Amino acid sequence: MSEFLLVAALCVLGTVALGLVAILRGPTPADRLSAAQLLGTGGVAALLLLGVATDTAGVTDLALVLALLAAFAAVAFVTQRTPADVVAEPASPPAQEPE
Amino acid sequence: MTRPDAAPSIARAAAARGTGFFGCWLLLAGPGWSNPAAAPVADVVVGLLAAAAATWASLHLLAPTPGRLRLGALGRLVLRFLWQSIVGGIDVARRALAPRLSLQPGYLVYPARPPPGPRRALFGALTSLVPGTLPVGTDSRGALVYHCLDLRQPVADGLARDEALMIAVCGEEATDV
Amino acid sequence: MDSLFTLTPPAAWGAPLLVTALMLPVAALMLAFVLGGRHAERVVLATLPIGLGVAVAIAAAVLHQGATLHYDLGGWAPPLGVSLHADGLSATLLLTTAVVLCAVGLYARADFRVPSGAREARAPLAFWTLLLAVWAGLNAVFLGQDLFNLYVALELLTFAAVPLVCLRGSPQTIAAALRYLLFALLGSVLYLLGGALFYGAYGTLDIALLSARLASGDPIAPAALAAAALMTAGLLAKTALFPLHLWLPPAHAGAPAAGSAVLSALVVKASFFLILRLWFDVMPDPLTHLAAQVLATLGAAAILFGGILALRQARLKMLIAYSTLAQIGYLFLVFPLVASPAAAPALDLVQAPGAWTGGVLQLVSHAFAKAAMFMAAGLIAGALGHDQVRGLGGLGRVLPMTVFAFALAGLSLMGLPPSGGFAAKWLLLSAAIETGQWWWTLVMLAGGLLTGGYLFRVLAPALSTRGPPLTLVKPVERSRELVVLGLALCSVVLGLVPLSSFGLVQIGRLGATGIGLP
Amino acid sequence: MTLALNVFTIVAVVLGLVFFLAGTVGLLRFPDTLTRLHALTKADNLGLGLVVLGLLPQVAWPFGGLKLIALWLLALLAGATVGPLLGHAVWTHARGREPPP
Amino acid sequence: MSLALAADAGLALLILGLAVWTTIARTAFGAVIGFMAYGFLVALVWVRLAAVDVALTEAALGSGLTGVLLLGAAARLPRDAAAARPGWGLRLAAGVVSAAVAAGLAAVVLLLPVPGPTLAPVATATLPTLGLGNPVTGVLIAYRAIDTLLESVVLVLALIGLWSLARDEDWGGRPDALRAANPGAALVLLAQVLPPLGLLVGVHLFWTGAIAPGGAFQGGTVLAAMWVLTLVAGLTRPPRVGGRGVRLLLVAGPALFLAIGVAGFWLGGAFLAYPAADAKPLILAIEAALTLSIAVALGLLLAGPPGARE
Amino acid sequence: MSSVTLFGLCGAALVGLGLFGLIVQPGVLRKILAFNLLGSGVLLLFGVIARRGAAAGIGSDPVPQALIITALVVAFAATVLAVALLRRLVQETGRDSLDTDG
Repeated sequence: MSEFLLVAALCVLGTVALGLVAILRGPTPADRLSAAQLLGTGGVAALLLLGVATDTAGVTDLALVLALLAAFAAVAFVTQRTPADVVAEPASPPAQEPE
Repeated sequence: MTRPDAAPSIARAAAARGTGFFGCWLLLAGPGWSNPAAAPVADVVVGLLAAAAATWASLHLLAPTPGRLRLGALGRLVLRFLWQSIVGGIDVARRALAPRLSLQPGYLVYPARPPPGPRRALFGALTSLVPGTLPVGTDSRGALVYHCLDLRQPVADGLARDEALMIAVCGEEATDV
Repeated sequence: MDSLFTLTPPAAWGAPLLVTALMLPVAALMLAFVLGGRHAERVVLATLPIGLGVAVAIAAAVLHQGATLHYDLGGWAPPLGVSLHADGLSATLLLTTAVVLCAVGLYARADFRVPSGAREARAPLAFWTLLLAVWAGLNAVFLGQDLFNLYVALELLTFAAVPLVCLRGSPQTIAAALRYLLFALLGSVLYLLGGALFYGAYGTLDIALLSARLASGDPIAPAALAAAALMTAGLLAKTALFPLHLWLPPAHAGAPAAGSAVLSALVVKASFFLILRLWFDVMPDPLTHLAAQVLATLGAAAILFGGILALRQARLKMLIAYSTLAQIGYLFLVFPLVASPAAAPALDLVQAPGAWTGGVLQLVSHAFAKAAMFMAAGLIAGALGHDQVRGLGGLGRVLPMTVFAFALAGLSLMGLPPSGGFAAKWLLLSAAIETGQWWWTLVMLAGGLLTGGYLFRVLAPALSTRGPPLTLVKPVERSRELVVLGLALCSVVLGLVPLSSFGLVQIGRLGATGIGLP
Repeated sequence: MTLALNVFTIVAVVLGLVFFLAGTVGLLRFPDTLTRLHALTKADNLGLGLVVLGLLPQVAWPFGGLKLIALWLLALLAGATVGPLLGHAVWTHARGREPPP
Repeated sequence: MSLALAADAGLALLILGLAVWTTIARTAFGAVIGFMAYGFLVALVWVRLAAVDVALTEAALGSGLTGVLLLGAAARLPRDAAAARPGWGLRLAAGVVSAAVAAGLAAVVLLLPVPGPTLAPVATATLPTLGLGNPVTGVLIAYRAIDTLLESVVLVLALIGLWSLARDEDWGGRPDALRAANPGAALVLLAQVLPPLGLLVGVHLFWTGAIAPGGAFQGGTVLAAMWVLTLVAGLTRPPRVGGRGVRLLLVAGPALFLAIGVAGFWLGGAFLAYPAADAKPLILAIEAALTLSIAVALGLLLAGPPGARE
Repeated sequence: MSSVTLFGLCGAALVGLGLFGLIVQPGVLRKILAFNLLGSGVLLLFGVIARRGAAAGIGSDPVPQALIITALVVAFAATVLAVALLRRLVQETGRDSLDTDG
């Protein structure tokens, strides 16, 4: 059983890693963040599988902490930026001069 | 907001939430006990303290609203949203994995009955799990704006049913719509 | 001499004194922070003399016992636990730190007063608490015997020193602080990596145990070599040895005078002290010999480079900051002179006691002299409203005592008799000749000339009697001038003390740990 | 009995994997930011739920199992918040450009 | 074990890929997102390295507070951030040096002694006398207590350094950098529902740290994250920096640690020694105070200097 | 090649990458990120060393684990300070790099 769970953990990780392409691709910051978010949920799943497979103490707590904080990246993202920054890609090389 | 029955309602809410939080503590600490019957006394004491602190925080952050929950309706609400989130997942998966993308995205304005505040937010959060809808804001007349994956689906009907169920659970408040 | 020390506490007291030295500033820091307002200053000024007393007691205890003091914290012996240690060098530096900080504390009162009407103000609270934190960090570095404990101590120092740089809040000082922080963090992280590798190879972080395991006869693990190299690189970045010096001049020049004094006189010495301990207390002899050449070459470059750049500075504080670069260079000449294989046929090192004493003397006298100089520069800048070297003509007539103190400190930096700097450089010179490494003497002499040159640029106009008299924008408090003069005198008096009384700095060196006389 | 439970675990976890895959594919294939958000918030929550469901027979009851369920509920809460949060930000921006629906 | 090896190789590749992306990404924002994803995966690596205590710390810090910090910083960079890149010569030299360091380290890793030296047996042997079951907590709170004590002081010091960046006229005010200008309903709901649960998790982590992975740092970090969430949503306000109460809370942990350490001179025979009979309650008291102080310190570190609203 | 060695090599590569970024990146935030990568690589190496010291029924030597936790928290505090300085720098000068000043 534990082998299966380990393989499953690997598969989850591989799947969400595919999503990392979206981090590279974007095109908007919101898309990049979505990919990181996906990695968070996938990470929790992979951890649970890993924890049960290897019967390691504390792994459930770790997954719990990750799930608890899963929304933080998005919260930080939307509160620390103006709406224009959410979609617009900042700082393209030939930028306007604010000064 | 202050009503004659505010104090008993706060006490009731505190008791209910405190019990819930202590239950959560048992979930957290429980797996460490080899035998639940022989739970270490210190664990339980700390759990009570933590539950008290959590209750205090919870009452501070989210003031209890008068009126009581109808548990039967709550059960149905939970079941419905669990089911809806499953259907929602399947719906997205079907569209994502289908060889040809079958989407007709667009916006839908839905004049929700819960007033702006925690209940409206809760309604928004719950309906974000419903297939094909994503609440994205409120328009100038105070109606909820949803982004839909497929406008061909009867999204508004589903939302109305969700709304009715939610109102059945926590009672209706005067709305400004 | 012995009768003097019958008053010292019995040996059993010596070890807990180490804990006191470590924890007194920490406790005072917390108290000052909580009480805040005007109490912060009071807490510092009350604690500093106690700390000085503790440092004196430790020095006395070390001298009395003639051996290193040890204390296992929590009763847990290394390698599991962490121990403190104080040899002669540690005791000397604890004492130096306490003296300099006492002077800085008295000097800084005028600059960091809570304005009347306010309960608390930003700069005073930050300065006084950070001063205590610097003190805690320095004591932790000088007493630490565990590589990771020393890492925490270094970080404590970084977190205390960086905000000192930008206490003024101007854009230039913010940039300087940021650059300093980045260098310091790079240094810490490389140091930490070295510690990790030592642990991976030898299973301990305790300096004495590590030294014993390294010297056990087995070939040295590659991890240990990499560790020593990484640690040295990291510590050099923190010490600002050429070519990792970029951050130092703007940072030291940008801080308020009292802060500059602390940074230049003491904080850079902490990482140098750890380089000393790494190569003389941890690594075995042949490697030390190799490393010594590299370090001294960089030191020589720093002497020349720092001296030349100091000559070209327009601002007094920048000039003093560049002089720190050069004077740090001298410290690194200690390595080949102490660890010289030339006097012995085999690769066994001979520790030249003279060179060691000279090095420590350079460390201490530079600390006094540089603190005095920065504080004098602060008085000058405050009185004139600027610190342009060009505008100093005739300064000696309006601020005679400050200029005199500056000149005395300069005497020590140049290495002219009868200063502590002279004794230090003379010991180093003679060690270089004794061990047949004459080329270092050339560097030292050239460095002395450069020092003379840039100080002449300041002192010649300041002491000239021609030209229109200067007008002061603000009067200078006599008590502050006295503090500066006192420190400058300390650096000079060191040269008047007979060399034989520097036995303290040798304690714990000769055959006590690691290398020693055959 | 153990065999049946193991089969249950395998089926549920594999189904969960499918939904994770669907989420990823949706994120990569869907045409614009808002539709991609749908994929993000719905599919992977279901995937996690199925993984939790599959693991239930493998952990100690009652606490271990209930803890897993509580964890999934937390993740659902996070998902239900993240979707509207990001969606609101994107929509606000889009609204600035074209008239509201 | 080839399966586990394949999994770990995949994990290592992912991590390296994200690290490369973080280094070369065109925009600062892209790099920050890459780094956050990287943080998630590193937590997994810690589990694979059987260091769950570390994984908890990494996850709590990395997925909660670091994200808020770095995204906030990235959002405030000037829009014309395209500063002059260093020339090819410097980049080549830097590349060569970095590659050499990496290669040297790789060689050192391959040449580390087998079996690796360890203090695990000594560390576990004395744990029962402390009443602890988690050796990592034993190291942090007993064997190397001094490091933990000094480190909790470092946090206070970092806060003083941060506050010292305020403008003079803002002193005594409230840090206001975190509060969102217009928190949406969803965010407010989250900040109303999640913190009580997070508080339970934080207390649980501190409490369970005595016997299982967890401890003051992990618990304190989770508590801090929850506080930050309520600050962002505008449901609570950060305290004034001049307040004595908040300063007492900040030093409560290190001060109690120091006090019990000094009492150790008489009770346990040495500074920072615990008396054999009462080790566990004393340790738990220190841990509780540390958890609180760490939570307050981390929360305030994120909240920024007073009056920092931009 | 074992998993532990693999992560060790990964750590070494991260150190190199972080060092490169720290030298080459002009923006301060990018330097801060690079420093974090570098630190993370160092701690990963330390974690590998801890894992190699598995004994007495523990999967990983607890002493390095405790040190890593301490170092993580210190690194976080350092990042906070650096970011705060950067924000002040941007406020004051409108620039986010240290290149052009002396």
